[in-house]
Amino acid sequence: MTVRAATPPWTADEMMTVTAARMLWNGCVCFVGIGLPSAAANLARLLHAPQIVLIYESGTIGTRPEVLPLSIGDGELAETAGTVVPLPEIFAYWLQSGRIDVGFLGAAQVDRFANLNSTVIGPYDRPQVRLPGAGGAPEIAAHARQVFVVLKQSARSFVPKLDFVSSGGFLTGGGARRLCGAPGAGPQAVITDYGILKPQPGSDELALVARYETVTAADAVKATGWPLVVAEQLEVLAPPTAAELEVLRALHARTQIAHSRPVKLPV
Amino acid sequence: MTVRAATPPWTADEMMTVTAARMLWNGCVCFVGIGLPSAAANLARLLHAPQIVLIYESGTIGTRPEVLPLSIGDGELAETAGTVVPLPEIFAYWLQSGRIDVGFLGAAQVDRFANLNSTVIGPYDRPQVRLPGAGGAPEIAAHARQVFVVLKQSARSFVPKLDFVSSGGFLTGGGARRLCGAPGAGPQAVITDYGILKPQPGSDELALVARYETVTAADAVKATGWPLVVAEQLEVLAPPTAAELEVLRALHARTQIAHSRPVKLPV
Amino acid sequence: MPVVTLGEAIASYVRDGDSVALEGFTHLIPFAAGQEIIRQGRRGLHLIRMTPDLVYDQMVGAGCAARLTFSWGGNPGVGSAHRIREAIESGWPQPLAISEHSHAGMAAAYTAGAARLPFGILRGYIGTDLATVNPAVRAVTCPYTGERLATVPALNPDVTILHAQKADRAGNVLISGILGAQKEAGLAARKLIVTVEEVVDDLGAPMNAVVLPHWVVTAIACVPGGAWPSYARGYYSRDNAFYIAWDEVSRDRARFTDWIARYVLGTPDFNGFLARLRADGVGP
Amino acid sequence: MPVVTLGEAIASYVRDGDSVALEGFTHLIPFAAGQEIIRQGRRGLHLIRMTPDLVYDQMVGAGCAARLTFSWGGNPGVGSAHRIREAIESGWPQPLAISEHSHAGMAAAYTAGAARLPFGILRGYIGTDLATVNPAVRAVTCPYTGERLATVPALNPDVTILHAQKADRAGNVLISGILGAQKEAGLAARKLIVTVEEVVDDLGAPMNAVVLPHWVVTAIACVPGGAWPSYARGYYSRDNAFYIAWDEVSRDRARFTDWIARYVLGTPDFNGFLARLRADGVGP
Repeated sequence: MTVRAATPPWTADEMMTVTAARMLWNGCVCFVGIGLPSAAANLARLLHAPQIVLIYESGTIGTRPEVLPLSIGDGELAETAGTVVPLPEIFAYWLQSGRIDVGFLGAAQVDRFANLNSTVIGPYDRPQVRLPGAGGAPEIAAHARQVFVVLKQSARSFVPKLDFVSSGGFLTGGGARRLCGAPGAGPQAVITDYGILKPQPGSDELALVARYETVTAADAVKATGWPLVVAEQLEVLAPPTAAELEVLRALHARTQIAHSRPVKLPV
Repeated sequence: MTVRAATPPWTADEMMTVTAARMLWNGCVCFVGIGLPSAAANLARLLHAPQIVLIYESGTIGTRPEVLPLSIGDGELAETAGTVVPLPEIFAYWLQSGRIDVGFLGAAQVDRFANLNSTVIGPYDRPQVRLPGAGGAPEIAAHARQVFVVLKQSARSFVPKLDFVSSGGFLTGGGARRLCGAPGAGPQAVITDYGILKPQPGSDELALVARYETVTAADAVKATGWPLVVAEQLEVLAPPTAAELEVLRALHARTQIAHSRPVKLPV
Repeated sequence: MPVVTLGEAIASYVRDGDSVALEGFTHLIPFAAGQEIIRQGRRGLHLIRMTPDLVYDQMVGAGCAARLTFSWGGNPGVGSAHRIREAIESGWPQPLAISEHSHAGMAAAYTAGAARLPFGILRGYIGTDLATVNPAVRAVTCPYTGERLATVPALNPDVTILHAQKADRAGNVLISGILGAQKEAGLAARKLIVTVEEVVDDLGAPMNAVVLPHWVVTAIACVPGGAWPSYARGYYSRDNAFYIAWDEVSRDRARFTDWIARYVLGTPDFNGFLARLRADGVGP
Repeated sequence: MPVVTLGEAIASYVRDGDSVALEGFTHLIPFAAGQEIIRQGRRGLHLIRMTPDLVYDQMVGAGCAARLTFSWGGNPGVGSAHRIREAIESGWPQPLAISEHSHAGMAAAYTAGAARLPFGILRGYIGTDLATVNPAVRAVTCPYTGERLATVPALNPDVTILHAQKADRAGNVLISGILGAQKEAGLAARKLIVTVEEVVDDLGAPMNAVVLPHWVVTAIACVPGGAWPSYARGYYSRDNAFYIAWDEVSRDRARFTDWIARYVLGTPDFNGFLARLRADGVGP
């Protein structure tokens, strides 16, 4: 017996976080970015995946933070890590070496072949909006065995053509990725506030394969900047359970308190 | 007023060690090999160069051993080091980066251009004597700002042609080294049991520039497998002082005791 | 290896037009050094840093920089680095040329720099436009497999500035915690300046800790709190509230300019900076 | 990540013809593992090690090896590795093909292997015959400076075997002291076996210590003393007397063969090996 409501008792972020967390398995080695991916990975750790291995690009391996980091290098990540290694080592020995099961990425824009833009809106030389840039994403996208993308869906973020390719997904589709020398399988799921998109065999084009029960496929198509393919068998995702929401909200609450603690320098 | 005797009250090894030690200065960064170079470098540290920086290829930086190591990686080197780094780092960040003032090498054979053989006597494929090999020497010879070679002089070790070039000195001479891309200045002194040989400007050929007062230039020429050039101004090296011998012999005595201590495993 | 004031270190070793890397990956960011460079009015710097966040937002906004080499530029967990954005988007206070990499590429470039190799290799930039817009990203062919691999030119800054927990009286430096590419950036540089929380008799470093020997360090300045609002493990934690507050301060040219004038240009040194923040009730 | 006996680990993960790296640079040399490989009669191995000293002298003399990749092979501070010498000089007990490098080249090859790059670069082998006799040493041209640099193919052993101080119950491994290329050799391998002095509840590792996480380790065996006659920092020191004595034992075929038969083949495991040495009054 599930609740159905126009405005359910959880936020879109919570729904996305819970959905992403459910896709991670116990023991999975996960290369985590800040924000929603970090929340999802730690939620999974606190729920069904206690042995998940979380790696942040700051060099913290096997970290188990009590509260979510605001930055990729918060002290909490180091203090609770199994080991902390130099940053060049993280990218060479741990990511490029093919040891990452799941790389978790966000972006400003995604296209139908799951290529990502986190660099610039408008021309690179005369940007309308200069974004922070790629950071670790290009090599996470290339080397992780699979990549999960988490991004709210809208015609402005799900675009027919990226202004800039920061991280390669399936490039031009149709197997182009396999020819380019990227070792990983690429983006295997895009988790949005409408549901889950996955690349279709052969074309590599993203299709809506699952939706939240609060939305329709038509809603998702409307929120996409290209004619979105919808799978014939469209799965309906179970809503967050009370347990999932409780653990997630407690995590955010702990985080809130920790981050608002005033810092005093030893004078 | 100096003692002159056929058999002086010190050994050839002691004379060579003291002579080599005198060539090291306070604060000099020295990449040290096992054996006589290690004894000389530590003698210098205990005498006139307390701030000498000793680096062994095992990764020990700024080490100050109480006793001489038998191996390049004795525990004593690590316990008394300023820091201990991985071996790949020693060769990449510390040697190749050009941070070494003096590299100290031995060898089985040397030729007139101070190229060294520590690999094989006879043909490489059908060796008469297979030697241990080059180890760290090829890159020490290439990258140290200058190289000191320590080797007892004889027609068998000072040869007209090496059986194998393990480490490049001045190659074919006449400035050939500068053309080959080796950043360091190469061997600037060969310290033997007859005296000191140095490369001559222009030709790069080794010439006897100093002798111990217990030998003649003719002795040194006879102990060389090629027609050894003798400098017109032939310096006579001062014999070891009582203080030098006392410190060196105490160091060897301490070392002897430490190395003969029986090892017991915790059962 | 002299222990000097931060003012002396910057005056002696940082020149207009230098390539300067202030490293520290969210941890041990040399904020005090960055502000002293602003205070001394350096111009035309080529700033190098994997994550130009607030420290370079301040330096770029204050007009110190002509070029930026970087791989991610923002306010971590908060949003944009507004001053860097405005310099790139509209050339205020002056145009900022950029050389943009991925983290893996920058790390390889520092590593090559520390090893004094002319370039680093990685299996990187695959299928991205970064390789297109940055002509420094090139390729070599593996002499064994024929595979094409990306290359980046070595980074060898004129000056690298780091903040560390401790130095001993001889000038040996201990860094512990999140290390970023600090060791590589430090060893890649022609000159290395280190600010530290304290100078001690004995580093008490574990055998395999990251220690920079005194003979690779050009100068040390003791600047307690010098990494604030970032953090120094064992001394103070990250001031997330300041990072959040900076979003407002930096969003507006005038407000930013006033902030720099009052707290950086208007104070003699880092202690003066902290004192004024505290006097205004916004200090750590 | 299972904790097993050394016998089980070798039986399960080391096969005839494998490329096997037993690393440890004078410190933490996995002697017990090398002897267990002899005991189990492995043949045709490609042995890889920067410094094939006594551990490989024993394995080569016992007939385990068909090929050796190395950069220095001797008895440190004593002289020759007589068994390796005789295999190379006169093919006893069987011919030994060699692939010879410098230390810097081997280190670059392991580093490339750990990073899963096909090759490593160094400014090395300049003016030496090593580059002539080893066809694996090649060159690339820098795409920025035009400089020619030496290359070595990545080393990715089928199995790397290390000895470490500690593992915890989850299988995380702590290595401290002289590190050699152990981390690189371990991460470059397809399978990683680690013998340890003890298994503990808590590694108590400093934050930046060298820790190999359980999920990169294939198997762990607890073998106290397993690095003897080399040493394990914090547990026992190097048995220099054994290294010196080995010169006599290994100089003569028959004497070596008797030694292997009595102490290795004639004992069920490493504890048996130590017990017999002690019974004969030559044990540690």
